[in-house]
Amino acid sequence: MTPNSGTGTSATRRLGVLVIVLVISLALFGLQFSAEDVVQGSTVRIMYVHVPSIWTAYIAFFLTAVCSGVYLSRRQRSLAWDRVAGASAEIGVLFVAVSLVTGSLWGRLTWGTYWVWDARLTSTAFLFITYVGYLAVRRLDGTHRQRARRSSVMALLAVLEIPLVHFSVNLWRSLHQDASVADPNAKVKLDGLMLFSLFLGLVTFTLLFVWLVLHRQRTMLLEDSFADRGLDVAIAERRNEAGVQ
Amino acid sequence: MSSVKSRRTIVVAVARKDLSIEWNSRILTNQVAPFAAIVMVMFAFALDNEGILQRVAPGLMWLATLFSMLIVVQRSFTVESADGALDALRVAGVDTGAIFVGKSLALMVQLFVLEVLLLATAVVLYGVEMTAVGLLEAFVTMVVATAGLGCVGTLYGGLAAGAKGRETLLPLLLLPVVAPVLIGATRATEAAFGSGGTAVSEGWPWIGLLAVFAVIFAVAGTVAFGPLVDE
Amino acid sequence: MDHAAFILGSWIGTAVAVIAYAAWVLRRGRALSKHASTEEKPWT
Amino acid sequence: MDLTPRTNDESSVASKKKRRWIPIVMVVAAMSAGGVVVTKFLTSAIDYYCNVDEVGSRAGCEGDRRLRVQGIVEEGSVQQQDGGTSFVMVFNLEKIKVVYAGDPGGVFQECIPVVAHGRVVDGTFESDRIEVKHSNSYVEKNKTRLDTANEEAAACSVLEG
Repeated sequence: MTPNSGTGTSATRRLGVLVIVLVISLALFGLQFSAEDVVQGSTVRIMYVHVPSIWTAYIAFFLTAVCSGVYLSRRQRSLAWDRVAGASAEIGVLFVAVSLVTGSLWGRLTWGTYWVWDARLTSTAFLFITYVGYLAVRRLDGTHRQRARRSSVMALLAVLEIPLVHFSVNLWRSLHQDASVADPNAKVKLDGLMLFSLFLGLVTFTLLFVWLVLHRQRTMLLEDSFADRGLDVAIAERRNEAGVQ
Repeated sequence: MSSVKSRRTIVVAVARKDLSIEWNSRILTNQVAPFAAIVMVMFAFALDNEGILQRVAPGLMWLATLFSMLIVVQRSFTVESADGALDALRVAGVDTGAIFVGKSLALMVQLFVLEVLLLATAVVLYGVEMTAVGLLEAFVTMVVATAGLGCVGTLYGGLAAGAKGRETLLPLLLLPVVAPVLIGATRATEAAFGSGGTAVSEGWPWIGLLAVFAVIFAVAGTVAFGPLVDE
Repeated sequence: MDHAAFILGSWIGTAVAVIAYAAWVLRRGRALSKHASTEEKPWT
Repeated sequence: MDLTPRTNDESSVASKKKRRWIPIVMVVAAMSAGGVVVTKFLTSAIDYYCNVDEVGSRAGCEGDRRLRVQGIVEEGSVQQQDGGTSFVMVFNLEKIKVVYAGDPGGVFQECIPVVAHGRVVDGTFESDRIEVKHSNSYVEKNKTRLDTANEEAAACSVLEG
C-alpha cells in the first residue's frame, strides 16, 4: 500500500492502530477480567458495548449539530463543515442501531422481553428514525449548498431530541433503569473493574468514531468533487470499480 | 397594510386552485378514499379477533390517514412540477410563504375529508362506541392533527418535488417527522373512543402537544418554504 | 458464561457492523481517489 | 390574481430585521410550550407503570382497566405450582397478590422490582406478562463472597440497601 492511496494519512493510520489495541483490551476486560453482576450474572457484559455505542451516537449527533451551526453562521459558508456533519450523522445512525440491537438482547435476558414501549426505548427509536430521515434529506436532488442548508436546519432541530432521550428516564417512569454513572445524585453505582471496563469502552468507541469520521468526510469530499466534474468521470469510475471486483 | 390583504388573496387563490384541480380529477374520491377504506378493511381481516379491533381502532385510523397522506402530498406537487406552475408563481414574485399556506390549507381540507370517512369506517367496522364529549374530542383531535400534517406534508412535499425517485423518498422523509402526530393523535383518539378503559379527559394534553406541533411547522414552513424549495 | 449466545452475539454483531461500515468507507475512498487529482485530496 | 412582479414594499431594514426574529421567537415559544405539556401534563400518560400503592388512587391507575403495576417481589412469597407462579408485590407498604400463568422470564427472583401487566380481579392482580425492572446499580458477584445458596438473600440486601 502506497502512503497516498485512499483516504488514510499517517495520523489516521496511527489512530487506527491505537483503536485496534483498545478494542482488544476492551474485549479482554469486558469479557474476561471484569466480574459478573450479582443479579444479572454475565449478562452485564453486554453493557460494555451497549452504553459506549449510544454515547458515541450522542457525540456524533452533537457534532453534526455543531458543524451545521458553524456552517450556517459563517458568512463564507464552507462545505467542509457540512461534510463533517453528514459523516458524523451517518456514523451516529450506525451506533444507535448497534445500541438498539444490543440493548434489546440485554433486555431479553434481564427484563424477559426484547422490547417495551417505555419512555426511553420509544424516544431512542424516535431519535433513530429522525436521523434516518436526516440522511434521506441529504440524498435529495440539488446542489451541494442546497443539501447543506436543508440538512443543517434539520440537524439543529433534531439534536434537541438528545436531552429528551437522555433524561426520559428521570422525567418519566420507564422500565429502563436510570443512568448509573451520569447520575444526577452523583453516586457511581458500578463496582471496580466494571466501571473501568465501561470507561475503557467509552474511550475506545469515541476514538473509533473519530477515525471513522475522518475517513468518511474525505470520501464525501471525493464524492462531491466527482459530482462537480460531471457524470462521465463517475461512469468511468464505476466501470473501473466493477472491473476491480 | 396592503401586502397583508394581497397575501390573503394569494393564499385563497392557491388553495382554491389546488382544490378545484382535485375536485375535477376526482382522484381523492375515486382513488385515495377507497384506498384508505380498503386499508381499514384489510386491518379488520388481519386482526379479526375479539376485542383487539376496538382496542387498536384509533391507531389503525391514523395509520391509514398517514398512508393516504403520502399519496395526496405526492399528487399536490406532481401537479405543480408537471407544468412548472410553482416556478411560474415564483418568477412572478409571488410570496412563497403565501403559496405554502395556500397549499397547506388545500391539503388540510383533503385530509380532513379522509379522516371523517375513516372515523365513520372505524365506528361502523370496528364497533366503536363514543360519548358526546368523546365525539367532540375526536373532532378537535382531527382538526389539530390535520393542521400539523398539512404543514409538514407541504413542506416536505415541496422539498422532494422534482427529486429523482421521490415516490420512494417521500415516505422516508415524511414518516419520521409525523411520528409525533401519529402518537399524539392515536392517544387522543383512544381517549375519545374510550378504548382500554381510558377516560376522555386523558386526551386533552395530547391535543395540546398536537397543537404545538402544528404551530411549529406552520411557522417554520411559512418562513422556510421559499428558501428551501428555491433555486 | 451464561447466555453466551446473546452476549457474544451482541459483541460480534457490533464488530461486524462497524467493520463492514469501515471497510465500505475505505474501499470507496480508495476507488474514488484513484481518479482524483492531488488538489482534490487536500489531506495528502 | 395579480401576478405582476412586485416591488419590495417593506424594504426598510428595521422591519425586515424584526420580521426575521418573529418566527424564531414563535418557534421557541411553541417548543417551550411543548416541553411544558410533555413534562407537566403528560407524565401519567407516558409513565410506564403505576406503583402498587397507587392502584385505584392515582389518575390513570383506576382498578377497572388494564394496568402495568410495579412493585418489589416480597421475600419468601414466590410459589410455583402447575406451571403458574404467584407472589406478593410490595411498594410503599402496600401489597398486592399477583398470579401469573407461567414462569416469569429475565432475572426474576425475590426482592427484585418487577412490572406486571394485567388486571385487578377481586383484589388479586391477574397478570399475563411480567418484566423485571433492573436497578441502576451493578455489583460484582465475587464481592459478596457468598455461596450460591445465599445469593438471592445477598441480592435482597443489595437491592434494599
